[in-house]
Amino acid sequence: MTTATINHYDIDKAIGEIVEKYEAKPTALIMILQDIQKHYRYLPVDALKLVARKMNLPLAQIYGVATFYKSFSLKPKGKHHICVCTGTACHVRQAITVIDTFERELKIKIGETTADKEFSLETVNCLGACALGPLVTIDEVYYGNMTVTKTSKILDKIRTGSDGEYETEEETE
Amino acid sequence: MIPTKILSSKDLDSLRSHLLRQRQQNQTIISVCGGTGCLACGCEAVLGSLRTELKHSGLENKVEIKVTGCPGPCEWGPLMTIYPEKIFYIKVAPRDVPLIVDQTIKGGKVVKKLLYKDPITKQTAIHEDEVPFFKKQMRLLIGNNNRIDPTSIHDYMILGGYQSVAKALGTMSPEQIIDEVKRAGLRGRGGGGFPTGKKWATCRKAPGEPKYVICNADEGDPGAFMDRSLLEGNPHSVIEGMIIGAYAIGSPQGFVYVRNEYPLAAKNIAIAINAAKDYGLLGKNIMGTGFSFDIEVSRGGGAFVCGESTALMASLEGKTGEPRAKYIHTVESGLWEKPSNLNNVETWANVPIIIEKGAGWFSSIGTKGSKGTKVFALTGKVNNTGLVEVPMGITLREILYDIGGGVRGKRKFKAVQTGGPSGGTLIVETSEPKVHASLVAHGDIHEDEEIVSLLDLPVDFDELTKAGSMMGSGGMIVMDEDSCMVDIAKYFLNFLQEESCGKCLPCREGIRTMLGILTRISEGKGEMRDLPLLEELSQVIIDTSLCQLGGSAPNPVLSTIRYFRQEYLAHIRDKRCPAGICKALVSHAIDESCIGCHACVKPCPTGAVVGNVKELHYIVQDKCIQCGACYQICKYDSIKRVKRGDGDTLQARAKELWQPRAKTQAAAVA
Amino acid sequence: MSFEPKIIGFLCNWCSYTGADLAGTARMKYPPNVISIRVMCSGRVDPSFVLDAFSKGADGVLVCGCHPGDCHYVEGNYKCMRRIPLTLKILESFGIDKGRLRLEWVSASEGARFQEVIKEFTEQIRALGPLQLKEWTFEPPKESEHMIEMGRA
Amino acid sequence: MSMIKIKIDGHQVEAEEGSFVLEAARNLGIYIPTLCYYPYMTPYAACRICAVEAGDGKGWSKIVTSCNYPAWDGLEILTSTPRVMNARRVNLEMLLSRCAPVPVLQQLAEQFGIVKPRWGSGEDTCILCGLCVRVCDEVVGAHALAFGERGIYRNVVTPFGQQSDDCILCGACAKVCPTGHITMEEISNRELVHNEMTLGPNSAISLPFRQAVPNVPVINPEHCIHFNTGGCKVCSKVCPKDCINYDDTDTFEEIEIGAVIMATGFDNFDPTPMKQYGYSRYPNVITAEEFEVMNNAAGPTGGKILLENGEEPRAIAILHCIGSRDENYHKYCSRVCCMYAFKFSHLVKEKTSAEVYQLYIDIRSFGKGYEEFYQRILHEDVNVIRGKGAEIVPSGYARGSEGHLLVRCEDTLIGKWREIPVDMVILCTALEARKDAKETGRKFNISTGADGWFIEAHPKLAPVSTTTDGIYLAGACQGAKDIPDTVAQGGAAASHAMKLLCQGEILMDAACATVMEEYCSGCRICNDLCSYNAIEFLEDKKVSSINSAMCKACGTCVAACPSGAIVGKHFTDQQIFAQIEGMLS
Repeated sequence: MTTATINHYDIDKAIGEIVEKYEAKPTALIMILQDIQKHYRYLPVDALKLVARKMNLPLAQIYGVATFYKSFSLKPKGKHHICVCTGTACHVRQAITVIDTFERELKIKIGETTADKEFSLETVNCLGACALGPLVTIDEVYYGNMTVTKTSKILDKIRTGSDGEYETEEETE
Repeated sequence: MIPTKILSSKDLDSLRSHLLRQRQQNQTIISVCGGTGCLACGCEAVLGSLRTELKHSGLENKVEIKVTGCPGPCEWGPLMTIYPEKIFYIKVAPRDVPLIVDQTIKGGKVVKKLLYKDPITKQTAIHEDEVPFFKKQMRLLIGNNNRIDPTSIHDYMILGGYQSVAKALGTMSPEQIIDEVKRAGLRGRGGGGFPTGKKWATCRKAPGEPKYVICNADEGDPGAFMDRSLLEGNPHSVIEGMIIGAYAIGSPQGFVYVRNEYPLAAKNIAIAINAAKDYGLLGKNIMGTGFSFDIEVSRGGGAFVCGESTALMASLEGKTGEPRAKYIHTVESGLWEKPSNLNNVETWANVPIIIEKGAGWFSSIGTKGSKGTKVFALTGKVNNTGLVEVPMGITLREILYDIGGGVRGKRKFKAVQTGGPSGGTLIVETSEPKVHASLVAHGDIHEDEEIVSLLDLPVDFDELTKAGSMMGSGGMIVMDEDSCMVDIAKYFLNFLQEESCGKCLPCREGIRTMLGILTRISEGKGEMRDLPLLEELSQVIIDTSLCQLGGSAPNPVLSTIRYFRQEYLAHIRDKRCPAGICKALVSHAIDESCIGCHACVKPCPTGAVVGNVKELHYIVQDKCIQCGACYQICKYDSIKRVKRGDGDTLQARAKELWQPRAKTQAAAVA
Repeated sequence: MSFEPKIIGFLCNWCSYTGADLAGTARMKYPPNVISIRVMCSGRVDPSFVLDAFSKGADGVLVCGCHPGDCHYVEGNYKCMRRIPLTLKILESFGIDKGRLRLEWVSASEGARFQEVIKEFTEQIRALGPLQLKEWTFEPPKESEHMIEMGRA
Repeated sequence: MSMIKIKIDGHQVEAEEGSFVLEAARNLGIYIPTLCYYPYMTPYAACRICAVEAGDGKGWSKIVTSCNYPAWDGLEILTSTPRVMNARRVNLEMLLSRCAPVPVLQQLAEQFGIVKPRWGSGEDTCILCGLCVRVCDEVVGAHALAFGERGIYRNVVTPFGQQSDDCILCGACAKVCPTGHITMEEISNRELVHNEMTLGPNSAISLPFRQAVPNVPVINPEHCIHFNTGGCKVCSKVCPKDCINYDDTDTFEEIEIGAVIMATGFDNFDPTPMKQYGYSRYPNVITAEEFEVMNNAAGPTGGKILLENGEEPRAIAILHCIGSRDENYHKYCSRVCCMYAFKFSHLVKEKTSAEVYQLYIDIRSFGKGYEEFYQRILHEDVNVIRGKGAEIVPSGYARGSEGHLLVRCEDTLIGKWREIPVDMVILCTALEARKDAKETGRKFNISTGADGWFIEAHPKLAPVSTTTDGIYLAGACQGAKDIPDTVAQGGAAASHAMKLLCQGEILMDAACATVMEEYCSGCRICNDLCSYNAIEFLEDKKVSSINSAMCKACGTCVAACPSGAIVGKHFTDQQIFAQIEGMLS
């Protein structure tokens, strides 16, 4: 569902289904917002207003939660979502150089999205695969042992659209 | 008759024996690790080619493939163990699979290439327990990971799963269970080390219905993934622990709060809960004892602060994860002001073992103060990265060198950091001359006094806290001399500034101020009065912060100043970064050991590296943006990070000393 | 000269009489055929007055009262509203044309309306012509079937 | 709750178990600074400035925030140890480094001797104490404000930064904000909506009007938060005498009275149906009542004469006889408009430098001193035009200079058709009877005339009494009149009523009905016939009897009695038969 084609009819139906799935329980609020985030790749304003009405919670609480947690974003994210792990293990293995390279190549800062909405760059605190630090995930695909050179290679590969399986062998085999 | 609902321990045994009969004894099983770590290494591809290979050789119904959780050594992913011979293969690539199928499966021979080879003794180990990494471990919790497919409850039952529930609910009273946990000496594995038995007892006594039982699977510490592998690999052990805990406390409703960055863990725990419900082990009238208990999975939203109990409960209530003062403990008034008992994933996983093997057996493991085993996530600059489950009392040196295989590459060990950002303290080799000088300068010890090296401290809640360090949740990040302590302190503060909820002033403003000072130091603009200022700020933040995130935020700064004072002085006085990390103080230069392999020219983004093949290369200083690409690429370690501005002097000296080397000499160095 | 009917008017003191007075003070012209008798309330008008008026040679009787709800004595005009239809039935049994008796509501401020009512009623009576009362002979009422059954049941 | 003993700075004091240390300290008069604490809300403990040292007297001690630390037995509190003072000073310095310009922080800084924060100073004025968010959640119950983002980006904001539709403009957040970061947008400069121009209160609790009797504030349910959302109740908390009663409602009283004076007043004619004047279409066309409210010092403009956009008018037209002396509305003349129109032009001349045009048909300056006032106004160069205002048109069509209104009329004195550009038009609307005059009249048994005014017993001889004795009329409800006449009528009605009340016995008129017992058959038809229930039934004699004091002599019972047992004195049957006979003979 590309973000551009949100029209009111199906936003109401879509939100209704998601809220129904969790029986509008307050404990499920974060999961509801996650489903919406997955569905639209961001949280549209009127979706949040609908959620507030259907769960009869104040809009202020929904807005607070939507802006508090890092996995939600009020602005549409890029088609390819790049997550650089900045956990301690990856940091110690020079994750900073990888981040600098991404920022240089895509000419955006952490947390931003490129103008053509192709790439959005974000850091995350530990994806749980510290053995492969520094680790980057692009659209749920893991790329381990990243170095400056590999970063530009992957970006070109994704730009040209050939998502071929990427060898993650240790360079120093 | 195969019972579809477990109503008593008799049903459990009959189901278990039925399952055993169903599984022929010597049927070969190939178990491939499907944890997040191996997933990242591409175990999907290995499984794919394994399935196609077996179909070609017509073995797919004779050989069973089991996708299991993470057994531990993620460094060697993708892992494969072949039963019943228990052959242990590491780093299996999709192209090795045909070799394995016809040699090991058909021929019963071992593929030597894929065995573990000890880097020092060059000895190969065929079976899992021969590998030194596993030898020193006592794997009670994650030991079964490579024998259980997390999505099937039967594997867990075959290994004696849910016996403890049958025993606890069937024969023991809630008070007996609490007493058993107390006698076992189980302490919270979340980092605080609060006696679990005492916590359950207070929660049971607290007035207010209904009581809640919560499993904290938020594991926000970067560099820690023990809870992940437990939830992904063996979710039923956690569920079993929660059922027993809920029965002991008298709670009808449980929650598992899973971290947002663990999608696989959330999926597996949800499947496990439904499977348990189908068998009547969860829901109404469990095993006919009249006790009904249900578990609900709730996902986090990406906030480290939600690891703190009151923030987690606020998040569960659908609010922003803001902690509240713990003057009234959460066991008396937690979720919706009802008594709520919150424990870490690992704590819950220990409970079935205590009930099954008894408190006496459990308290025999570990030291006087801390009982049982602890799972550590050994990561960073260590050879064998992965999960390490060791009995309490083992020394850090054994973990680091015997199990971890020592520091990675030829670098020297500098420090290991335990407890993640909310622990934040360093464990160092105090016998190190620089560290010793720093301690003396810091006024902790006299000139000639020798103190026990922290590495030799036994892993124990009380010992570590006494020595000013902390057990923490289990993250253990090894750092070598390549890590700059000022940068590490800055990293932790930056992490905490991002994750602080911003409610209370000392944490929100304090971390921002201290980070500002450290950034100035790392850019060479530090002043001498910054160190006492940092210490003053730290004291106030620790005193007045509302929750432990703020309360423990200054620890990284304090312990880096305490052990590596002269590194700070190097940054402030000499404007130099010894480890070469702080970009503003470093310039890259090539010394005479360069053999002209020309590898570093192409990756340089600004074309600062100049030189032709087989000749000495050099870096144009003003073009170089210190991105580190050449430093990572160079195999001959000839790119040096020197003090900003000294690059040209080094390269000038290199020009005289350099003479062309014969080709053979270059090959020897590789 | 054409027949000049004699009409008796019973005017209630608070509304119709005051209305008539207003018509007078406003110098409104209306035929003199109606001779009005003031009663305190239209509820005072007894059917026997109407019958007596007819028996004494009146050609028409006009009863005026306050608009329902406006009555100075709250419900007087409602009582009159119930009695007049009964009186009409009695007149019928005497063979007197029902048009010769009329009930009108005239409020204190409706001088013009009073004038209208008088003109119209006078014309109506003139059209009916003088009242010739026949000698009254008594005929017993026919036994209706219903009464016969009742008797027999 | 059990009482326990705690020590604060050495003073032994008794406190309720679980009560907060800050309250106990304040009761003892010990000063502890606070920023995010507010008496009626649950403590939030975000600013930590109220930190104190809590110990058990046996060596264990810890820094805690006193605003939400529950007291327990044997607790010892030290409020000014060096560790505590240092903690407060550094915290304050850190907050100052972000919010330098905040006055409340600068005062605290002087106390702690901080000249300038050591890490530079930011310009933010919000200290993130969260008082506004909490007052909106807990006290008001509107949930309009929220904390956005987290960590150092945390800010107080309405959802998506838009005007929140949950906000009920109660202003509680602006009142509670310690730094003045939240200010109520200047509501009064909302444009002048004329038809809302009332003198009535719009705040939740206020005196109905300055001279109200009793002079006691009253809660207006439509503005009060408690009646809207069930929250708040701050007034009952602050009232020292605790006299706020929320479930006090109007009650119906049955009172015995001797006389009633109807003084129900009049309504103003609504000129909207007269399309040609464009009332409620052009904002600057207002009625006389609205102009009166505008002139009132307690009114929305504080007494200043302003146009819709807040500027002063340069020319004003006053149109007489709007709705009165008009065939299709009210034929009568409302008597008062001419004189108050002159009062208006005098006020306009006094308060502004505007030109005034009065369009009249005939000047009715009938009262004492009225004509002299008229002449005086003429000398204040008010343009008086004899010709009823025909139409009001925005001048945009004709002259190109928009913003004006054109008053079109025919000046009959000079026989010319005139178009006068003005900024504001005042319509002297007619006085008309109350809309519910008919029902009220019916309740009190008095009838209303064609125009809806109550009808007096006699226009000349009894202008204040009505046909029903004991009920009198005063003021405009009997007909349009100005204040002097109303006051005179009021006095007259009052004296009539007093005469009735203090007479002792009353003069009964002769006519009434009596029952002749020998004829009464006891059929009781007449009993519930009488609307004044003057007829009761004597059980012993089994006959009805009429209480002559209550009988109004309407005669209904006389006509209804089947056996003719009731005689209506002065209207007996024989008298009426005699009249009939006399008329017809």
